[in-house]
Amino acid sequence: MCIFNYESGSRDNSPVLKRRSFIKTLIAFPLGLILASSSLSWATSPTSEVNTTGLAVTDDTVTVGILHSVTGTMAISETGSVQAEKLAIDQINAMGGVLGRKIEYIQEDGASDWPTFAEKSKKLLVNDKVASVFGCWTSASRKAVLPVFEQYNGMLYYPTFYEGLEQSPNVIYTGQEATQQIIAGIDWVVKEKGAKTFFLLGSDYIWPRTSNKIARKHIEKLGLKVVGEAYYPLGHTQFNSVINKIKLKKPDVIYAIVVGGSNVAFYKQLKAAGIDLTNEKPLLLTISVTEDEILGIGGENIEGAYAAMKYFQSLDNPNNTAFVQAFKDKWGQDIVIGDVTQAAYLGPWLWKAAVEKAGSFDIDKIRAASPGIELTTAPEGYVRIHENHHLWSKTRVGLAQNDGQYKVVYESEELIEPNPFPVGYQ
Amino acid sequence: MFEEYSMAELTDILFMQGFAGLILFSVLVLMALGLAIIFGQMGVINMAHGEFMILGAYTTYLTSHIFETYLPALFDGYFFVAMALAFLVCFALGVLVEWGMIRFLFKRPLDTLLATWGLSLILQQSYRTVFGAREVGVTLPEWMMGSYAMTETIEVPINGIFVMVLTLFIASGVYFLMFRSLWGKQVRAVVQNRPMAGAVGIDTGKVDRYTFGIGCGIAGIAGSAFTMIGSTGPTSGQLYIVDTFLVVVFGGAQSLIGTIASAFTISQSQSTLEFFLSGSMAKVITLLIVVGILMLRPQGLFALKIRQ
Amino acid sequence: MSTNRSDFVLAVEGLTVSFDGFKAVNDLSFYVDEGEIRVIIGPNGAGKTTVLDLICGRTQATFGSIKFRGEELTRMKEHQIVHHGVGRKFQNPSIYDDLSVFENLEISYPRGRSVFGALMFKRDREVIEEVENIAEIIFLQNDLDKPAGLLSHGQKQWLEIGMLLIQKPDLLMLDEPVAGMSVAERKKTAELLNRITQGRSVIVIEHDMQFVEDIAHRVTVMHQGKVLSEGSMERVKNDPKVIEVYLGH
Amino acid sequence: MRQRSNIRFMSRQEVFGYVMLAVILLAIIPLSLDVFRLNLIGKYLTYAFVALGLVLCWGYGGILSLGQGVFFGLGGYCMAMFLKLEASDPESTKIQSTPGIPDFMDWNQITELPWWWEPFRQLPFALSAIVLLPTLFAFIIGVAMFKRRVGGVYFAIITQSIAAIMTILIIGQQGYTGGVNGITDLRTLLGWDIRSDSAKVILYYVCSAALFICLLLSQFIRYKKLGRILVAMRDREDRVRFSGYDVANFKIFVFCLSAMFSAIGGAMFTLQVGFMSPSFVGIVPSIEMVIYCAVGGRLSLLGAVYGTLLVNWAKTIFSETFPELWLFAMGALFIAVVMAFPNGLASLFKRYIEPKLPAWYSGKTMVSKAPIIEKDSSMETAHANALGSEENIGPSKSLAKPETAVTVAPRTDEKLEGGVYVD
Repeated sequence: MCIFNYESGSRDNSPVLKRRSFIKTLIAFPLGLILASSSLSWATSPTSEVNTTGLAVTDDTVTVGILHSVTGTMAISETGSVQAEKLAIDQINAMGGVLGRKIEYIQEDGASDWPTFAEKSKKLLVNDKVASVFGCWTSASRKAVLPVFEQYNGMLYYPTFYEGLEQSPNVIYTGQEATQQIIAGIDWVVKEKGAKTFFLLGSDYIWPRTSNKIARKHIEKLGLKVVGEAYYPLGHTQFNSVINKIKLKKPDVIYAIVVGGSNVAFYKQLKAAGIDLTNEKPLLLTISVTEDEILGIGGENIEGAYAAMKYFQSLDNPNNTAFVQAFKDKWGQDIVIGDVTQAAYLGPWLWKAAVEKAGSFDIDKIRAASPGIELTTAPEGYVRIHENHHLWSKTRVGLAQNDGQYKVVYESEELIEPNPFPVGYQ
Repeated sequence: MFEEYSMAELTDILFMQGFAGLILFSVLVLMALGLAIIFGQMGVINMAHGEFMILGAYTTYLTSHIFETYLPALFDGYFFVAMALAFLVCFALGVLVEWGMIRFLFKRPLDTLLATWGLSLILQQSYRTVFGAREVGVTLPEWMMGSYAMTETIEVPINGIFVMVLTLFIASGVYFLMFRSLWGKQVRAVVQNRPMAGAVGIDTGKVDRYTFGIGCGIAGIAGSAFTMIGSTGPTSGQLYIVDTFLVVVFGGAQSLIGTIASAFTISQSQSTLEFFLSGSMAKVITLLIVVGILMLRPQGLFALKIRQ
Repeated sequence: MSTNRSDFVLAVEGLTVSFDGFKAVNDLSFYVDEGEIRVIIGPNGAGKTTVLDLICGRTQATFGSIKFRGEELTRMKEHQIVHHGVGRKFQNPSIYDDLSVFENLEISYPRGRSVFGALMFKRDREVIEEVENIAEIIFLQNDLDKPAGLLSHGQKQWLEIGMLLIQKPDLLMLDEPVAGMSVAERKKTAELLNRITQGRSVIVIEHDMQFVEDIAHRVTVMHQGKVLSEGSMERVKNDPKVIEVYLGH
Repeated sequence: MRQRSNIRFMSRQEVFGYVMLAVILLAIIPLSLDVFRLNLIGKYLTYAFVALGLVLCWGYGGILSLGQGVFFGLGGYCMAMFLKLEASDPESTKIQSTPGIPDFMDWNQITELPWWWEPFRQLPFALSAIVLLPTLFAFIIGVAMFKRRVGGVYFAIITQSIAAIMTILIIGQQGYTGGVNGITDLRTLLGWDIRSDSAKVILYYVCSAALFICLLLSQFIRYKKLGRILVAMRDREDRVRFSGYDVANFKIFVFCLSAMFSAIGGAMFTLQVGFMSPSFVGIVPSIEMVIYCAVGGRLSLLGAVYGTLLVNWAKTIFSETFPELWLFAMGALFIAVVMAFPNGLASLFKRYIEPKLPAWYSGKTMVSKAPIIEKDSSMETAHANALGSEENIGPSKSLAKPETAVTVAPRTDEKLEGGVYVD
């Protein structure tokens, strides 16, 4: 079995390619010696040992997949993730790659269409035999590819904050699950701002609905009151009615989980209706608006709103300063980085760490090695993979500024444990 | 349902919901006017209508940048320039599209539907290539974003009033153009009897081209105005298309009054329902009502009975 | 006047239709006898075609009744009216260009008119014979396999008449059957009409006065939606009101 | 002359066409592709059901529905409901707070299976629902619309709105429908693992066979008088009415049939792809499916299959190599098909390839000499006969050429009023 795979692995390479990569290795070798002396010991491990399942791993390259929407309605959100993953891959390659092998990627377009995601993920796993996949953004696309990853035993690094209620052996969730994001945020707003009443608002699909459900349970547990809850179809652009409702109910907090293009309409109309968020009457707390979304909304329209998530571009730590600089150098100085973008950036690094810990590209070994893996170089600070494949992470609250950035006003003391199946919140 | 509110609050609800309905009404009319001209007068189904609106929005975005960079002193007034430019850009593209595509498809409305759908895909991808996949934020002059507080709870958004005034202005403009000007007479002559209009010396090709162009131009103005209340991204245009068509069809294809009446009906029922139901169900019920009425009265609300 | 006189094939009484207030047909009454050829004439816009539209159900009457062999037609659908024995030819030849002459006639053959019937319809001997028989009457026996779109204008008119004939209607309504025909074709058509009107009633709208004189039993003159004059061609021609309308303005 | 008395079920060319397609679908494709690509083709073929329905409904009946996705989705959801219930046995869902119900219901705090899900535990019920439910829905829409003589553009826009309504409903009622995620993670059909490679191959063959049954059914309809009435109706609705047919019934019939085909396609989709989501129900996929039909040739039954395969194959290739260009290509394709080749691939085939084929193909030596004309397939019989009786037409071959071209040019000049009559 081993031998067969080894042969099939090398047969894929034409002699020309082989020679070229050999020359590359020659050139890269002294470089790698300096940059990645730590990984040097693995550079010599034969492919047959590190890859027993026929993945696309050769003696000097390993192929991974990037699967996001670059066309269609979701391209707006997913572009940042693609950029972050490519940056991480570049940086890893510059450090000598993984187990001495340079990462190559095959990028596929999910086209904002869930079946296309399923089709493409199957292609990546079955045809291209990629060693791991970084991708997906919406829950729907993740749900669509999940059975494929489980059937063909692939590994997906999924970057988005999401509703939880899932824990697959074939997915590492690098974003926060709902309770991490929600509970800390609500606790903060109750403690610091003395909030008593909440109005829950969301786009009409699973993430906002599940999140609001957790929020409601938590609010009620605290003995406080939800005075209204409303959902609008994705892409809805008229929010005047709900704004009127909010005005009448006079909640202390508008808890908003509006996504996509609707966001722009919502915040502009909120401002036009005379609700100045900087007055904090009511205060607005969101878990869905990252710096990426503010680009479309306009900083002047959302100034004064609070967001609860794990990462803001303005985070002040050396890791993040370096990351932001590298990101801007690669993709342009005007670019902004949101929570999901940073989470996507973690994907390749976590995978690299798992591979090196396992000493193998085999999915099963990576899975076994993943829990407990920590990343001290993460832009958000320190993260660690939990047994349940989610990340321990801190939650921060940011205050939206006129220039489109968040000012961090709160950071949870401890890492918050991921809890995708929160008892008592369902 | 009402017991939780006081009497004064109920009055406020009534007023504010009425106003929200009026804003939605203006928005719908603005979206639909351009389409009503093209569909009603030419029988062309322009599925790229939403993309023309977004072209207007992008034009506004570019204009705002130019003013910010070169003419910051005049920034407060840039929006009017942007609207004019949006009209011109969309008009020009409209004329081009009519000349290159639509004129070969006369009398084949369903084919214009497919062809303009193709056009909309191309436009979407062009926007994505040129402006990037992310949404762009259009900075508005400060005076347009505030609100006017009438009482403690009743606050009237200035951009809402702006949209209403603009709608009134454009609608009366269209009315004069179509029913009081020589050009409008020519358009209607071509609609009613193309060969005859040609025979009396009307350049029917030119009339078509400009009709289409003006319809697209108005879409551009609408798109420009919508930067105040909506998003500007490559696929934002698709959000509008179903609503827009329903307004036009529901109103009766060839009737300007019909378009306005149907926009009024749809907007009022939608904003009223939204207050009592979830936004999704309000939308579903509104659409169902419209489809239901259309089944009973397929010619729309206002259609002339004509001899066959 | 009795509305139930059974010797009338068609009794139209008090017929009115208004389009947004404009009365295209206004309180119109007339009666057609068994076996009669009735020609309706009148200036443009007099409402002639609208009358045919009303009878065959294409337009709904605002008021009034149309009785065909004692049955009220105003509330029936077009195809039901056809099933009762009323056939209608349009002003412009209305045939199926994409189908062959044979298929054009076959579709009009009064059998298998339901969806299921059409699915189970068999082209048997009876159908073929009937089609060939009709084709001979309308001078198209040699063109049966030709796509109908390739026929000349006159031949298309005949084909449409043939499509009516194969339905075996009791009342035949023809809207300008000789419009756009050459002199020779006109003659042939007049001949055709005389032959096929045996045993059925016919309503014809026509402008060609020579043709009208050739075929009409009685003539109804319409003007502004009303009957202006009625009677034999001779009488109508000398009616001062008719002369006024045709020549007066 | 006598030949008209026995029109054939298929012309020689058609027999050849069907055999060709059978060889391609049942032999060439399965033998030359791996299971992954075969499964992809299988998925494309499910869209061909919709395209086939559109050929009947739009090409023949002149009714353009922009809501075919609704029926595709309904069929797919019926199948998915059965499979989901099978996948949600109490054993494999024991971590849920209510074991034994589909996972998404559990997430939405539903503690009991809704009553209308219950019958979908039975395969016979689910199978009949796949066929009957969408057909019934189409029947209701059809009766409401066609009896009121809503047609043409109005029908297109109303069906489009129905698609929009359905999407919002499905997404909004996520506790019962799975919402925007759809119904995912389907595993077995009566205990048979549908995700295994062997199952994929078998399902591919089942799908192809079902497609052939639908094709032959359509061919049968086309060959009967019903088919000619449809053509007649598209050309001259009034004339058909005054030949004594209740036009509305025919429209309802063909619309229902196309809905049924779409639904079967949807069910096959669910089986082969393993999930169903509302992204098929919306407006965009519904319009895309129209383009599959248009590319193949809106009058050609076989063209629908080839058109679907070609567009989807191109989509896959493009998006693997230049995803940014795909929308440009797709947009250009829409425009080109409408403007330059209204009868799609089928007309190109007839124009350029058929004349070059050997004589045995057409069965008549004279066809190779015949004028190259664009003719639609509905004319095949008539035209072949016309050629056969060329002596009768006389020596006007040169004259016949332009005229035929004019006559058989696509009948797409639907009037705007298109069936909306004032009453």
